[in-house]
Amino acid sequence: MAETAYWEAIRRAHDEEMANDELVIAMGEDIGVAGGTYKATLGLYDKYGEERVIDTPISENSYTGIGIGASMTGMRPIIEIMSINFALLALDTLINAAAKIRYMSGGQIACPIVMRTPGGTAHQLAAQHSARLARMFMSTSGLRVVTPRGPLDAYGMLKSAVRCNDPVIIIEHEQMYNLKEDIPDEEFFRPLEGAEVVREGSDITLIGYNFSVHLCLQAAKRLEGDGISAEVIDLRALKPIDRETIRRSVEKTHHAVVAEEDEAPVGVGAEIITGIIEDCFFALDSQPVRVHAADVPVPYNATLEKAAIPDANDVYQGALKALGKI
Amino acid sequence: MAETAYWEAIRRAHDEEMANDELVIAMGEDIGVAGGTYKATLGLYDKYGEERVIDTPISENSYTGIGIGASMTGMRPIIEIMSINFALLALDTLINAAAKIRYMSGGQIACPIVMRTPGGTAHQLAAQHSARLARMFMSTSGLRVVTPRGPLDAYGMLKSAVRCNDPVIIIEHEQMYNLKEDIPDEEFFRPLEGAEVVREGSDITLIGYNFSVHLCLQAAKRLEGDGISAEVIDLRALKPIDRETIRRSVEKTHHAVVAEEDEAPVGVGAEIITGIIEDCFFALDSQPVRVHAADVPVPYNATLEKAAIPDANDVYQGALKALGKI
Amino acid sequence: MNDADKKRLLREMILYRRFEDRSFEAYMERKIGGFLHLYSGQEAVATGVLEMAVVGQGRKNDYVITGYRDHIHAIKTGTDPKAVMAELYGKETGCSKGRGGSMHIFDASQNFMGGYALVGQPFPLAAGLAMGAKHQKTNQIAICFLGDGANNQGTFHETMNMASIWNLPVLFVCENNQYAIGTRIDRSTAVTDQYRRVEAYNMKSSQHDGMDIDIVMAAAKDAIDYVRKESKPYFIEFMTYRFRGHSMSDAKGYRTREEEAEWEKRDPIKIYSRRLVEEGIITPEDIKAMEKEVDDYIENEVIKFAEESPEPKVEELTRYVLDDNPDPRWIGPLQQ
Amino acid sequence: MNDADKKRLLREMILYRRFEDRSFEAYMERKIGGFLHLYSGQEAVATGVLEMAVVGQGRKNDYVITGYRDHIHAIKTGTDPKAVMAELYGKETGCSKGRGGSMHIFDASQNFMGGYALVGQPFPLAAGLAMGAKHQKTNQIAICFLGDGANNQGTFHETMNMASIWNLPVLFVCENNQYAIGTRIDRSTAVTDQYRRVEAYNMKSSQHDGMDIDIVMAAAKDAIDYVRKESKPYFIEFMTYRFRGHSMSDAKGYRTREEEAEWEKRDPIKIYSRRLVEEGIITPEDIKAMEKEVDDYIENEVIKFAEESPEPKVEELTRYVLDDNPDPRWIGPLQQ
Ligand SMILES: Cc1ncc(C[n+]2csc(CCOP(=O)(O)OP(=O)(O)O)c2C)c(N)n1
Ligand SMILES: Cc1ncc(C[n+]2csc(CCOP(=O)(O)OP(=O)(O)O)c2C)c(N)n1
Ligand SMILES: [Mg+2]
Ligand SMILES: [Mg+2]
Repeated sequence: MAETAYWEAIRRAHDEEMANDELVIAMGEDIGVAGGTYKATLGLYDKYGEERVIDTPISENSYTGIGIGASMTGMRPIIEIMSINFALLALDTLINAAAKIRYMSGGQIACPIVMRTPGGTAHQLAAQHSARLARMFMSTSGLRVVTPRGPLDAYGMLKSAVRCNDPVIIIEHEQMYNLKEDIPDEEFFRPLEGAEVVREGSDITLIGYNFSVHLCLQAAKRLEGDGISAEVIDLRALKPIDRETIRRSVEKTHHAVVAEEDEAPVGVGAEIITGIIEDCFFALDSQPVRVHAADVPVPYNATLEKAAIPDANDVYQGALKALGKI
Repeated sequence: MAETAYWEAIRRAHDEEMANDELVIAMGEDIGVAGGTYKATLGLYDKYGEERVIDTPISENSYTGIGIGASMTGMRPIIEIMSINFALLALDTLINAAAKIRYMSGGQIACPIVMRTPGGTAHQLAAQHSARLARMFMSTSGLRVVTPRGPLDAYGMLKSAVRCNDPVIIIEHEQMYNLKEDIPDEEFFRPLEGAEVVREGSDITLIGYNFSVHLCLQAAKRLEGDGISAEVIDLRALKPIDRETIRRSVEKTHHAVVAEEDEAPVGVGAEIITGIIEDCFFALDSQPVRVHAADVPVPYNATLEKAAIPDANDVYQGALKALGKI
Repeated sequence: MNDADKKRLLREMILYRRFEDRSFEAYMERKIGGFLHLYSGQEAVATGVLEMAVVGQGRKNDYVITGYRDHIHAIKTGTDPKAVMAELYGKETGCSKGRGGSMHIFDASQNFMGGYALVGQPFPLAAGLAMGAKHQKTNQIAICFLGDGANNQGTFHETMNMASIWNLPVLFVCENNQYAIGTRIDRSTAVTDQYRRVEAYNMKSSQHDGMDIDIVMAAAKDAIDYVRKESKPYFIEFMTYRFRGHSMSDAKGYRTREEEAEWEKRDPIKIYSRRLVEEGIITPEDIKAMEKEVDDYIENEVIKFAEESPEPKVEELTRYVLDDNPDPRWIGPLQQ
Repeated sequence: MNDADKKRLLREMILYRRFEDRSFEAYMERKIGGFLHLYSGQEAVATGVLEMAVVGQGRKNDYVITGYRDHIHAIKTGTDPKAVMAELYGKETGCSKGRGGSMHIFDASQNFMGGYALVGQPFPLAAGLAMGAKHQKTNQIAICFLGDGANNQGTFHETMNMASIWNLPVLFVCENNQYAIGTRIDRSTAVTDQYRRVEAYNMKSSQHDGMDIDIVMAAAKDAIDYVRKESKPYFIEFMTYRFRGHSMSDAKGYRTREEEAEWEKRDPIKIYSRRLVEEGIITPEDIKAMEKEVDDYIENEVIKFAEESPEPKVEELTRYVLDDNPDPRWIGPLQQ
């Protein structure tokens, strides 16, 4: 076991997978000589050379497309998009091509790419650098979407994603790269499906993913002080969603809160709540609550930004609301 | 009053708005000399000239961006994207620029563009030509999204969209262009906000938008035969959603079905159901039902395509399910 | 190239023309749905270029990829015409199992990596195929066929640049038929000679007559040799013309009958037929017989196969979305 | 250009340098958040080009648009430095009311149409501004400043083509500082002379030294005259260098200290100072005094204003998302 930062975990997964399989390559802007904006590929350019750790021009749509084309020949490209905001430029190739090629070809051709990108707000990055956008990927058939909440999953899910035969989108978070956790020294894998109960509880279920899991955990702690036992679920995978784990929890607690960092309309919260309604409507003692961002482009000003984006207190308040305490 | 096809209604709105205001221009692939794939601009090239009815190269991201830039100087561009599938190429400029410029500039600069595009499945257009994607726009702050269900709205909403100071996305449908309706000969406008009760009923609320409204109406007719009185709501606007009209109806009928042509995850159905849960949970006598497409890229084969996409019978079955009759 | 090969090439082009004509009829009979884009008039390009490539040898083939006008490219690469027609019919025996249709012909067994409906989308995919081949040192190249209109898409620029800096073995074949649907090239494009546009990427390029298959083959041979030996991209432009509308519902109001007549004089099949007759390799009667044989083949084998093949099973609607048989170690579900 | 103007230009560049240095300090004091990209080293480009354009005259100005490295372009276009600094501080008095921040400086009152964070996004917006001006026959042009790395984005290609075929009056100014964050231009770009890349669009272009403001002004004058008179696009490239890192968290490990030293010798402020001293227009002591005056101005007016300005009100969080005061005839709601 060694204490490992989120970025180090990703870097280790890259390194091991590249050592393990010649067909694994990494591509992205400034990932080579510079080692990556978040150091996810630090030192790998020197170790594996410029043909395997590829600095790309600022051409998101096409370098992603090149990765997809390479994957069709059996390569395993790990494609970094420096910020999920820039991924909008690559949606055609990701959604119209990578997600559909297996189906359109009647199962003949796979696109085993991994696309890694940080979503989320950080400190005042403003409207064009604060997108979250998980919703856009999780609504696309033919993709897998995962959101590692910490180093364990960041490492173990990236390794699984590289080996999986489907296109996998890994959504990281600007505020998590320095988050630390003990992870085993031996190689391990973490699956790309399945939610995880990260805290057991009996009074209410708090559901998060990516960074919002941490908000749920903080809220759970505070609720504990109030004598309320909150169960916290990390969705881990947004496509497919593990509805079974949610159902089991809600049938136990009868109350649910979903926390998403994104604006509400047509988001993760809506999908989770609708799933709960579909799966265990009659187990509910109160209406499920979604905690979400304000419906605005993210403002630069720190005070406005804070007001726009949910924090642990908002999750806490959401829980009280679900429990009828406010 | 004159019977008018959907495409003719759009064409008339273009014509009147261009005649009314020099600043209105139209842009898109094959909209000029060829008059538009769906004839939405037929004859206008000859009438207004190539500087106002602009045939663009196949460069979706940038011709949309050029329209946005022009709108920042006060122009009123109506931008056609030939199929919503291609709009993925223009999402950066639509979502990262047009939707955010007013906010980022502190309200100084508006982007009064209209972007018109057909979404939806038609007859065997297959995976890369059958996207629906309304969800991607309606989750973006700073945009308006509308879905005219027939000639009346197609005409009246396009005219309103041209005059509105916000970026407006108009989602049409490949299968609606030949749909006919009597519309007034005098100029009129239809607002960009507000759902519409298109059929009154008392037992259940069927909610649709765009083409799925027609499925709801057909299902309502069939339900009538069963002695069930269905109210049908056309959402008309997907951003913002008129939750009030939905609430009023559900408080009356106590049962709800939402019909969307798209795959379920993180879609219109999820948002509507979650809104119902948030607004009138205790008015519900049963869990709301969403009727939606299978979670697959759209298959070419006609039988598979039919199986993948919901039809009026699926809405009918959904209603029976909501009413506990099956 | 010996006489037998020349006759074979002529027969191929006749077959391709007939294949498309017959698809048209089937479309009119509503046996085929969706959009249907026919290749008639441009046969010399795909036939001539791919004649010079490694095709028909299964997974050893060069990689081939194109747009929605893809039937003939697939057949020349090695896909059975029956499987292509069955695909147009949406049948389970179709080369894409009926899931893709006309615009999405795929045949992995022949390295035909697909037809794509998004204009410009194949550029980067092609460069990626070349990257995969290069990385795996297979000596394959990638060949990407696209239209003149596609070159205005941002992916053109982005991909040409990367193919150049990374020395990817990819041949871009521009089939310049001078129209993108109803828009004539000079109305959409600042520099209409497409081969000149890649000067901005330090890439070799050239322009040739695309109606004369001998010219196409000579030019393609040089280009393919260069790409394969130097491991560098090359952009080759062929001037050609589509004899039919863009797709089925096209009245061709955007071009003059005179222009069409001019180009029809340069029909690649007529040019090549005339040459082979002049060279004494074949007689007009032989050609008639060849046409008849092709007609019979299309009707009695290709169409028959498509007609009689089974539909996909509705129970398999959601198959092929993701890996059918994934390794649970990577996929899960997570054991709590 | 008379002596007073020359002195004014020198003062402007000194002010711009000091503005950026002072922003850096404020960033270190955490008064400024987000990303901060400084312009130091490149001053001669924006100053020289915009000196030749119509600026400082409010809504009559030419339209100016750029990327995230945008403070100086805004100021030279006519925005009050105080409003720019207040924007960096996120204050309500900021030119974007604190909503935009460093990367999104806007000033509609001076036709400064914004800084954008998406690399390449301003290309089409600029062409659209030019289209708007042309359509409204205002005799304005649009000027778009972007980096060398941005030229690899698909929007470059798409926009150059359309600007050319539609004869849009837009000047593209490429500030070639040879790096895109940590990637040196020759590692990302097949043709490193950027002005050569627009040959593929039948567009005029040229390349110049971007460290000598006199050279910049001479070249910009010709280009702007051409764009305005001919109503055609022009692409002008200036060779320059950024003296600082890409943004705040940049250790500059990707370039050598020798290279940096070489370019620092060509500091545009030093070059121009030396020239004005040699020409006898100014003395080194005058320059010292000028620097002092600028420092005082920045500290006592600009920073003071930013520090003392109020924050936006939280109640106004959702203002400016859509039109504040829409006409109910178009917007609704629908009356049932
Ligand atoms: C991204 C995208 N934009 C627009 C279209 C619609 N479209 C289909 S084919 C076509 C014209 C393409 O012209 P060209 O590349 O010259 O090929 P050709 O049809 O002449 O073979 C257009 C605009 C599309 N399919 N994809
Ligand atoms: C679409 C997009 N991709 C990537 C980035 C990240 N990024 C920000 S600046 C930059 C480099 C741009 O270089 P250049 O155009 O030369 O401008 P310079 O910073 O040198 O002024 C990159 C890659 C971005 N902001 N937007
Ligand atoms: Mg063409
Ligand atoms: Mg640069």
